[in-house]
Amino acid sequence: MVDVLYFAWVRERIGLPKEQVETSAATVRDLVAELCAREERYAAAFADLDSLRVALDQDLTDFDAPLAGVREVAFFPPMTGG
Amino acid sequence: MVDVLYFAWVRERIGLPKEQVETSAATVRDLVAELCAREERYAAAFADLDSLRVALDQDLTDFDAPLAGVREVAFFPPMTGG
Amino acid sequence: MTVRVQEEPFDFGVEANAFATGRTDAGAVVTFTGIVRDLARGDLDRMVIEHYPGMTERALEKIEADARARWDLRDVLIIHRYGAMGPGDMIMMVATASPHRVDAFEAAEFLMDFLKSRAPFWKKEITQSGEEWVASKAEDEDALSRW
Amino acid sequence: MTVRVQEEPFDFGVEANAFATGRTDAGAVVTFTGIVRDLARGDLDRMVIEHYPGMTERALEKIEADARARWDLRDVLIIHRYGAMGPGDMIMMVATASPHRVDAFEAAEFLMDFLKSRAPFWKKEITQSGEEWVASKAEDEDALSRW
Repeated sequence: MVDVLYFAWVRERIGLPKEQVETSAATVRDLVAELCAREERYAAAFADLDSLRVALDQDLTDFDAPLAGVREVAFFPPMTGG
Repeated sequence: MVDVLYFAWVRERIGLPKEQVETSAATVRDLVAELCAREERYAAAFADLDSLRVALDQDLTDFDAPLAGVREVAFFPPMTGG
Repeated sequence: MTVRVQEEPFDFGVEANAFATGRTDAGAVVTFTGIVRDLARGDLDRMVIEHYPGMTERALEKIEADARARWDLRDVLIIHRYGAMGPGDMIMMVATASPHRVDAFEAAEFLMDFLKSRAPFWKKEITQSGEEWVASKAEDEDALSRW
Repeated sequence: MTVRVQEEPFDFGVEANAFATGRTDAGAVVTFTGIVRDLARGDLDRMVIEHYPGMTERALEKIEADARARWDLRDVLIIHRYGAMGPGDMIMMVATASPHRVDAFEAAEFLMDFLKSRAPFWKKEITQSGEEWVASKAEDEDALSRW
Protein backbone atom coordinates (compact mmCIF):
# COMPACT_ATOMS: atom_id res chain seq x y z
CA MET A 1 0.00 0.00 0.00
CA VAL A 2 1.35 3.44 -0.90
CA ASP A 3 -0.17 6.90 -0.54
CA VAL A 4 -0.39 8.53 -3.95
CA LEU A 5 -0.72 12.32 -4.03
CA TYR A 6 -1.64 14.56 -6.94
CA PHE A 7 -1.10 18.30 -7.23
CA ALA A 8 -2.18 21.18 -9.49
CA TRP A 9 -3.65 20.11 -12.84
CA VAL A 10 -2.76 16.46 -12.19
CA ARG A 11 -5.03 16.59 -9.14
CA GLU A 12 -7.76 18.29 -11.17
CA ARG A 13 -7.62 15.78 -14.04
CA ILE A 14 -7.65 12.77 -11.76
CA GLY A 15 -10.25 14.40 -9.54
CA LEU A 16 -8.74 13.76 -6.13
CA PRO A 17 -5.77 14.95 -4.09
CA LYS A 18 -4.77 11.65 -2.53
CA GLU A 19 -5.54 7.97 -2.53
CA GLN A 20 -4.17 4.72 -1.18
CA VAL A 21 -3.05 2.30 -3.87
CA GLU A 22 -2.43 -1.43 -3.52
CA THR A 23 0.45 -2.11 -5.87
CA SER A 24 3.40 -4.36 -6.42
CA ALA A 25 4.85 -2.16 -9.15
CA ALA A 26 8.65 -2.21 -9.20
CA THR A 27 9.15 1.33 -10.44
CA VAL A 28 7.25 4.60 -10.72
CA ARG A 29 6.80 3.94 -14.43
CA ASP A 30 5.15 0.59 -13.63
CA LEU A 31 2.82 2.27 -11.13
CA VAL A 32 1.84 4.85 -13.75
CA ALA A 33 1.03 2.01 -16.19
CA GLU A 34 -1.20 0.32 -13.58
CA LEU A 35 -3.04 3.60 -12.88
CA CYS A 36 -3.52 4.37 -16.59
CA ALA A 37 -5.03 0.91 -17.11
CA ARG A 38 -7.66 1.66 -14.45
CA GLU A 39 -9.57 4.61 -15.89
CA GLU A 40 -9.47 7.17 -18.65
CA ARG A 41 -8.89 10.10 -16.25
CA TYR A 42 -5.56 8.57 -15.19
CA ALA A 43 -4.55 7.99 -18.80
CA ALA A 44 -5.41 11.64 -19.52
CA ALA A 45 -3.36 12.91 -16.56
CA PHE A 46 -0.35 10.76 -17.39
CA ALA A 47 -0.48 11.17 -21.18
CA ASP A 48 2.80 13.08 -21.34
CA LEU A 49 5.30 12.04 -18.69
CA ASP A 50 7.75 14.72 -19.87
CA SER A 51 5.35 17.32 -18.52
CA LEU A 52 5.20 15.61 -15.10
CA ARG A 53 7.44 15.34 -12.09
CA VAL A 54 7.47 12.71 -9.37
CA ALA A 55 8.59 12.70 -5.75
CA LEU A 56 9.10 9.59 -3.58
CA ASP A 57 8.77 10.22 0.14
CA GLN A 58 9.05 13.95 -0.62
CA ASP A 59 12.26 13.80 -2.65
CA LEU A 60 12.23 14.58 -6.37
CA THR A 61 13.24 11.63 -8.49
CA ASP A 62 12.59 10.16 -11.95
CA PHE A 63 10.10 7.68 -13.38
CA ASP A 64 12.57 4.79 -13.34
CA ALA A 65 13.11 5.02 -9.58
CA PRO A 66 12.27 1.80 -7.65
CA LEU A 67 9.22 1.82 -5.37
CA ALA A 68 10.48 -0.70 -2.79
CA GLY A 69 10.00 0.66 0.73
CA VAL A 70 8.37 3.88 -0.47
CA ARG A 71 5.37 5.13 1.51
CA GLU A 72 4.41 8.28 -0.40
CA VAL A 73 4.40 8.90 -4.15
CA ALA A 74 3.48 12.34 -5.51
CA PHE A 75 2.78 13.37 -9.10
CA PHE A 76 2.69 17.00 -10.22
CA PRO A 77 3.56 19.38 -13.07
CA PRO A 78 6.87 21.30 -13.12
CA MET A 79 6.97 23.65 -10.16
CA THR A 80 6.31 27.38 -10.45
CA GLY A 81 7.31 28.89 -7.12
CA GLY A 82 8.92 32.22 -6.41
CA MET B 1 40.99 81.35 -11.32
CA VAL B 2 39.73 77.87 -10.49
CA ASP B 3 38.22 76.44 -7.33
CA VAL B 4 40.36 73.54 -6.15
CA LEU B 5 38.71 71.05 -3.78
CA TYR B 6 40.36 68.33 -1.69
CA PHE B 7 38.65 65.35 -0.06
CA ALA B 8 39.47 62.63 2.48
CA TRP B 9 43.21 62.21 3.21
CA VAL B 10 44.14 64.65 0.43
CA ARG B 11 42.19 67.31 2.32
CA GLU B 12 43.87 66.30 5.58
CA ARG B 13 47.40 66.39 4.15
CA ILE B 14 46.92 69.73 2.44
CA GLY B 15 45.07 71.06 5.46
CA LEU B 16 42.12 72.69 3.76
CA PRO B 17 38.99 71.59 1.88
CA LYS B 18 38.96 74.24 -0.81
CA GLU B 19 40.94 77.16 -2.21
CA GLN B 20 40.97 79.46 -5.18
CA VAL B 21 44.02 79.10 -7.39
CA GLU B 22 45.31 81.56 -9.96
CA THR B 23 46.75 79.37 -12.67
CA SER B 24 47.44 79.22 -16.37
CA ALA B 25 48.25 75.50 -16.28
CA ALA B 26 47.23 73.72 -19.47
CA THR B 27 46.43 70.35 -17.89
CA VAL B 28 45.64 68.86 -14.50
CA ARG B 29 49.17 67.48 -14.39
CA ASP B 30 50.59 71.01 -14.89
CA LEU B 31 48.38 72.35 -12.10
CA VAL B 32 49.61 69.58 -9.78
CA ALA B 33 53.23 70.55 -10.60
CA GLU B 34 52.47 74.19 -9.75
CA LEU B 35 50.88 73.21 -6.45
CA CYS B 36 53.73 70.86 -5.52
CA ALA B 37 56.25 73.67 -6.16
CA ARG B 38 54.43 75.86 -3.62
CA GLU B 39 54.80 73.95 -0.36
CA GLU B 40 55.84 70.61 1.03
CA ARG B 41 52.30 69.64 2.13
CA TYR B 42 51.18 69.72 -1.53
CA ALA B 43 54.16 67.65 -2.61
CA ALA B 44 53.27 65.15 0.15
CA ALA B 45 49.64 64.94 -0.91
CA PHE B 46 50.46 64.54 -4.62
CA ALA B 47 53.47 62.21 -4.18
CA ASP B 48 51.75 59.26 -5.85
CA LEU B 49 49.31 60.27 -8.58
CA ASP B 50 48.31 56.62 -9.12
CA SER B 51 46.64 56.72 -5.72
CA LEU B 52 44.67 59.85 -6.60
CA ARG B 53 41.63 60.64 -8.70
CA VAL B 54 40.63 63.96 -10.25
CA ALA B 55 37.28 65.43 -11.28
CA LEU B 56 36.81 68.51 -13.48
CA ASP B 57 33.52 70.30 -12.95
CA GLN B 58 32.29 67.18 -11.09
CA ASP B 59 33.13 64.65 -13.81
CA LEU B 60 35.86 62.07 -13.24
CA THR B 61 38.72 62.44 -15.68
CA ASP B 62 42.51 61.86 -15.85
CA PHE B 63 45.58 63.95 -15.11
CA ASP B 64 46.20 64.78 -18.77
CA ALA B 65 42.81 66.46 -19.19
CA PRO B 66 42.97 70.13 -20.33
CA LEU B 67 41.94 72.80 -17.83
CA ALA B 68 40.64 75.37 -20.36
CA GLY B 69 37.20 76.60 -19.28
CA VAL B 70 37.14 74.50 -16.10
CA ARG B 71 35.77 76.18 -12.96
CA GLU B 72 36.14 73.41 -10.37
CA VAL B 73 38.95 70.90 -9.93
CA ALA B 74 38.72 68.21 -7.22
CA PHE B 75 41.43 65.85 -5.97
CA PHE B 76 40.67 62.81 -3.86
CA PRO B 77 41.63 59.17 -3.21
CA PRO B 78 39.81 56.26 -4.90
CA MET B 79 36.21 56.23 -3.77
CA THR B 80 34.89 53.83 -1.13
CA GLY B 81 31.12 54.16 -1.21
CA GLY B 82 28.47 51.51 -0.72
CA MET C 1 18.30 30.68 9.45
CA THR C 2 14.56 30.71 9.00
CA VAL C 3 12.18 29.02 6.55
CA ARG C 4 8.48 29.88 6.78
CA VAL C 5 5.66 28.52 4.61
CA GLN C 6 2.40 30.26 5.44
CA GLU C 7 -1.01 31.22 4.12
CA GLU C 8 -1.23 34.61 5.85
CA PRO C 9 0.39 37.75 4.42
CA PHE C 10 3.76 38.91 5.73
CA ASP C 11 5.00 42.47 6.14
CA PHE C 12 8.04 42.83 3.88
CA GLY C 13 9.31 45.97 5.64
CA VAL C 14 9.00 44.47 9.11
CA GLU C 15 10.72 41.26 8.01
CA ALA C 16 13.45 43.18 6.17
CA ASN C 17 14.15 45.35 9.21
CA ALA C 18 14.12 42.43 11.62
CA PHE C 19 16.60 40.66 9.36
CA ALA C 20 18.99 43.57 8.80
CA THR C 21 18.82 45.68 11.94
CA GLY C 22 21.69 45.72 14.41
CA ARG C 23 23.87 43.37 12.39
CA THR C 24 27.57 44.08 12.98
CA ASP C 25 28.86 40.80 11.51
CA ALA C 26 27.63 41.16 7.93
CA GLY C 27 27.81 44.43 6.03
CA ALA C 28 25.77 43.24 3.05
CA VAL C 29 22.08 42.33 3.07
CA VAL C 30 20.21 41.40 -0.12
CA THR C 31 16.47 40.79 -0.35
CA PHE C 32 14.30 39.52 -3.18
CA THR C 33 10.54 39.90 -3.08
CA GLY C 34 8.09 38.27 -5.48
CA ILE C 35 4.87 40.21 -6.08
CA VAL C 36 1.67 39.11 -7.87
CA ARG C 37 1.75 40.86 -11.26
CA ASP C 38 -1.41 41.73 -13.05
CA LEU C 39 -1.91 40.06 -16.45
CA ALA C 40 -1.15 41.95 -19.67
CA ARG C 41 -4.94 42.31 -20.13
CA GLY C 42 -5.18 43.83 -16.63
CA ASP C 43 -7.90 41.39 -15.57
CA LEU C 44 -6.28 39.17 -12.97
CA ASP C 45 -8.81 38.55 -10.22
CA ARG C 46 -6.52 36.51 -8.01
CA MET C 47 -3.65 34.06 -7.93
CA VAL C 48 -3.94 30.82 -5.99
CA ILE C 49 -0.81 28.97 -4.95
CA GLU C 50 -0.97 25.28 -4.15
CA HIS C 51 1.88 23.52 -2.38
CA TYR C 52 2.90 20.13 -1.02
CA PRO C 53 2.93 20.41 2.77
CA GLY C 54 5.94 18.65 4.24
CA MET C 55 7.90 18.44 1.02
CA THR C 56 7.84 22.23 0.66
CA GLU C 57 9.59 22.85 3.98
CA ARG C 58 12.01 20.00 3.24
CA ALA C 59 12.88 21.38 -0.21
CA LEU C 60 13.34 24.94 1.06
CA GLU C 61 15.54 23.79 3.93
CA LYS C 62 17.72 21.83 1.53
CA ILE C 63 18.06 24.84 -0.82
CA GLU C 64 18.95 27.04 2.14
CA ALA C 65 21.53 24.54 3.46
CA ASP C 66 23.07 24.28 -0.03
CA ALA C 67 23.40 28.07 -0.18
CA ARG C 68 25.01 28.21 3.27
CA ALA C 69 27.52 25.51 2.28
CA ARG C 70 28.50 27.51 -0.77
CA TRP C 71 28.72 31.13 0.38
CA ASP C 72 29.80 32.93 3.55
CA LEU C 73 26.34 33.66 4.92
CA ARG C 74 25.62 34.88 8.43
CA ASP C 75 21.87 34.55 8.01
CA VAL C 76 19.22 33.45 5.52
CA LEU C 77 15.46 34.00 5.52
CA ILE C 78 12.91 32.38 3.21
CA ILE C 79 9.18 33.15 3.46
CA HIS C 80 6.74 31.72 0.89
CA ARG C 81 2.97 32.03 0.94
CA TYR C 82 0.31 29.67 -0.41
CA GLY C 83 -3.43 30.17 -0.92
CA ALA C 84 -5.19 33.10 -2.59
CA MET C 85 -3.69 36.52 -3.20
CA GLY C 86 -4.47 39.54 -5.39
CA PRO C 87 -2.45 41.73 -7.78
CA GLY C 88 0.24 43.66 -5.87
CA ASP C 89 0.28 41.18 -2.97
CA MET C 90 3.63 39.77 -1.91
CA ILE C 91 4.08 36.08 -2.64
CA MET C 92 7.45 35.42 -1.09
CA MET C 93 10.76 36.86 -0.05
CA VAL C 94 14.30 35.72 0.55
CA ALA C 95 17.03 37.60 2.40
CA THR C 96 20.74 36.91 2.75
CA ALA C 97 23.35 38.51 5.02
CA SER C 98 27.07 38.23 4.36
CA PRO C 99 30.28 40.12 5.04
CA HIS C 100 30.73 40.25 1.23
CA ARG C 101 28.28 41.82 -1.20
CA VAL C 102 29.03 39.30 -3.95
CA ASP C 103 28.16 36.42 -1.61
CA ALA C 104 24.91 38.07 -0.52
CA PHE C 105 23.87 38.66 -4.14
CA GLU C 106 24.89 35.28 -5.51
CA ALA C 107 23.28 33.36 -2.67
CA ALA C 108 20.00 35.26 -3.11
CA GLU C 109 20.00 34.49 -6.84
CA PHE C 110 20.79 30.84 -6.13
CA LEU C 111 17.94 30.62 -3.61
CA MET C 112 15.53 32.15 -6.14
CA ASP C 113 16.64 29.93 -9.03
CA PHE C 114 16.14 26.75 -7.02
CA LEU C 115 13.00 27.95 -5.29
CA LYS C 116 11.44 28.61 -8.73
CA SER C 117 11.81 25.09 -10.05
CA ARG C 118 12.67 22.82 -7.13
CA ALA C 119 10.23 23.82 -4.39
CA PRO C 120 6.75 22.28 -4.80
CA PHE C 121 4.59 25.33 -5.43
CA TRP C 122 2.14 25.74 -8.32
CA LYS C 123 0.49 28.99 -9.35
CA LYS C 124 -2.95 29.34 -10.86
CA GLU C 125 -4.25 32.59 -12.33
CA ILE C 126 -7.95 33.29 -12.03
CA THR C 127 -9.77 35.86 -14.18
CA GLN C 128 -13.44 36.56 -14.95
CA SER C 129 -13.07 34.37 -18.02
CA GLY C 130 -11.59 31.34 -16.32
CA GLU C 131 -8.58 29.92 -14.59
CA GLU C 132 -5.22 28.70 -15.79
CA TRP C 133 -2.18 27.02 -14.24
CA VAL C 134 0.96 29.05 -14.83
CA ALA C 135 3.31 27.09 -17.10
CA SER C 136 6.90 26.60 -16.04
CA LYS C 137 9.50 28.34 -18.21
CA ALA C 138 12.38 26.60 -19.93
CA GLU C 139 14.58 29.54 -18.89
CA ASP C 140 13.85 28.82 -15.23
CA GLU C 141 15.07 25.25 -15.62
CA ASP C 142 18.08 26.49 -17.61
CA ALA C 143 18.94 28.98 -14.84
CA LEU C 144 19.91 26.05 -12.59
CA SER C 145 22.81 25.10 -14.84
CA ARG C 146 24.83 28.15 -13.84
CA TRP C 147 25.28 26.85 -10.29
CA MET D 1 13.27 56.89 -9.78
CA THR D 2 14.72 58.40 -6.61
CA VAL D 3 18.24 59.33 -5.51
CA ARG D 4 18.72 60.63 -1.96
CA VAL D 5 21.99 61.68 -0.32
CA GLN D 6 21.42 62.49 3.33
CA GLU D 7 23.05 62.72 6.73
CA GLU D 8 20.08 61.46 8.75
CA PRO D 9 19.32 57.75 9.19
CA PHE D 10 16.69 56.09 7.00
CA ASP D 11 14.30 53.28 7.94
CA PHE D 12 15.13 50.35 5.66
CA GLY D 13 11.82 48.57 6.29
CA VAL D 14 9.73 51.66 5.65
CA GLU D 15 11.67 52.45 2.46
CA ALA D 16 11.50 48.82 1.29
CA ASN D 17 7.74 48.68 1.84
CA ALA D 18 7.12 52.04 0.18
CA PHE D 19 9.12 50.83 -2.80
CA ALA D 20 7.52 47.39 -3.16
CA THR D 21 3.96 47.77 -1.92
CA GLY D 22 1.05 47.76 -4.34
CA ARG D 23 3.21 47.21 -7.40
CA THR D 24 1.31 45.30 -10.11
CA ASP D 25 3.69 46.12 -12.98
CA ALA D 26 6.85 44.47 -11.66
CA GLY D 27 6.85 41.08 -9.96
CA ALA D 28 10.48 41.24 -8.84
CA VAL D 29 11.97 43.62 -6.27
CA VAL D 30 15.61 43.37 -5.16
CA THR D 31 17.18 45.44 -2.39
CA PHE D 32 20.75 45.76 -1.23
CA THR D 33 21.60 47.32 2.13
CA GLY D 34 25.07 48.26 3.32
CA ILE D 35 25.59 48.12 7.08
CA VAL D 36 28.52 49.40 9.17
CA ARG D 37 30.50 46.29 10.16
CA ASP D 38 32.48 46.17 13.31
CA LEU D 39 36.25 45.66 12.86
CA ALA D 40 37.82 42.24 13.38
CA ARG D 41 39.12 43.53 16.72
CA GLY D 42 35.59 44.53 17.70
CA ASP D 43 36.64 48.07 18.58
CA LEU D 44 35.05 50.28 15.93
CA ASP D 45 33.80 53.42 17.62
CA ARG D 46 32.27 54.98 14.54
CA MET D 47 32.52 55.34 10.80
CA VAL D 48 32.51 58.78 9.19
CA ILE D 49 31.62 59.15 5.53
CA GLU D 50 32.75 62.19 3.60
CA HIS D 51 31.27 63.03 0.22
CA TYR D 52 31.47 65.62 -2.55
CA PRO D 53 28.16 67.52 -2.51
CA GLY D 54 26.90 68.12 -6.01
CA MET D 55 29.12 65.55 -7.69
CA THR D 56 27.64 62.80 -5.52
CA GLU D 57 24.06 63.38 -6.72
CA ARG D 58 25.32 63.77 -10.29
CA ALA D 59 27.30 60.50 -10.17
CA LEU D 60 24.42 58.55 -8.59
CA GLU D 61 21.93 59.88 -11.14
CA LYS D 62 24.22 58.86 -13.98
CA ILE D 63 24.66 55.34 -12.54
CA GLU D 64 20.89 55.06 -12.13
CA ALA D 65 20.22 56.27 -15.70
CA ASP D 66 22.80 53.79 -17.05
CA ALA D 67 21.03 50.96 -15.20
CA ARG D 68 17.64 52.01 -16.56
CA ALA D 69 19.00 52.12 -20.11
CA ARG D 70 20.31 48.61 -19.75
CA TRP D 71 17.58 46.66 -17.95
CA ASP D 72 13.78 46.66 -17.93
CA LEU D 73 13.30 48.56 -14.68
CA ARG D 74 10.00 50.01 -13.48
CA ASP D 75 11.60 51.79 -10.54
CA VAL D 76 14.96 52.40 -8.89
CA LEU D 77 15.79 53.80 -5.45
CA ILE D 78 19.23 54.85 -4.17
CA ILE D 79 19.74 56.22 -0.65
CA HIS D 80 23.26 56.92 0.65
CA ARG D 81 24.16 58.53 3.95
CA TYR D 82 27.18 60.64 4.89
CA GLY D 83 28.44 61.78 8.27
CA ALA D 84 28.98 59.69 11.40
CA MET D 85 27.43 56.29 12.08
CA GLY D 86 28.07 53.37 14.44
CA PRO D 87 28.42 49.59 14.05
CA GLY D 88 25.14 48.08 12.84
CA ASP D 89 23.88 51.35 11.36
CA MET D 90 22.69 51.32 7.77
CA ILE D 91 24.91 53.24 5.36
CA MET D 92 22.96 52.96 2.15
CA MET D 93 20.43 50.98 0.18
CA VAL D 94 19.46 50.43 -3.42
CA ALA D 95 16.22 48.88 -4.68
CA THR D 96 15.19 47.78 -8.17
CA ALA D 97 11.79 46.70 -9.51
CA SER D 98 11.38 44.78 -12.75
CA PRO D 99 9.00 42.32 -14.38
CA HIS D 100 11.98 39.93 -14.58
CA ARG D 101 13.97 38.66 -11.61
CA VAL D 102 17.23 38.51 -13.57
CA ASP D 103 16.89 42.20 -14.49
CA ALA D 104 16.14 43.20 -10.92
CA PHE D 105 19.19 41.28 -9.62
CA GLU D 106 21.63 42.36 -12.32
CA ALA D 107 20.63 46.01 -12.12
CA ALA D 108 21.06 46.02 -8.31
CA GLU D 109 24.53 44.47 -8.65
CA PHE D 110 25.44 47.00 -11.34
CA LEU D 111 24.28 49.89 -9.16
CA MET D 112 26.35 48.59 -6.26
CA ASP D 113 29.49 47.98 -8.33
CA PHE D 114 29.46 51.51 -9.73
CA LEU D 115 28.38 53.12 -6.49
CA LYS D 116 31.37 51.50 -4.74
CA SER D 117 34.03 53.00 -6.98
CA ARG D 118 32.42 55.78 -9.02
CA ALA D 119 30.37 57.76 -6.51
CA PRO D 120 32.47 60.24 -4.47
CA PHE D 121 32.18 58.83 -0.94
CA TRP D 122 35.09 58.10 1.37
CA LYS D 123 34.88 56.08 4.58
CA LYS D 124 36.98 56.63 7.66
CA GLU D 125 37.04 54.19 10.57
CA ILE D 126 37.54 55.62 14.04
CA THR D 127 38.64 53.53 17.03
CA GLN D 128 40.03 54.35 20.48
CA SER D 129 43.51 53.98 19.04
CA GLY D 130 43.10 56.30 16.07
CA GLU D 131 41.44 56.81 12.75
CA GLU D 132 42.05 55.40 9.31
CA TRP D 133 40.67 55.99 5.83
CA VAL D 134 39.29 52.78 4.34
CA ALA D 135 41.43 51.77 1.36
CA SER D 136 39.73 50.99 -1.93
CA LYS D 137 39.97 47.36 -3.06
CA ALA D 138 41.38 46.24 -6.40
CA GLU D 139 38.49 43.74 -6.60
CA ASP D 140 35.98 46.62 -6.49
CA GLU D 141 37.64 48.28 -9.47
CA ASP D 142 37.85 44.89 -11.24
CA ALA D 143 34.13 44.32 -10.64
CA LEU D 144 33.33 47.10 -13.12
CA SER D 145 34.81 45.15 -16.02
CA ARG D 146 31.94 42.65 -16.01
CA TRP D 147 29.49 45.30 -17.20
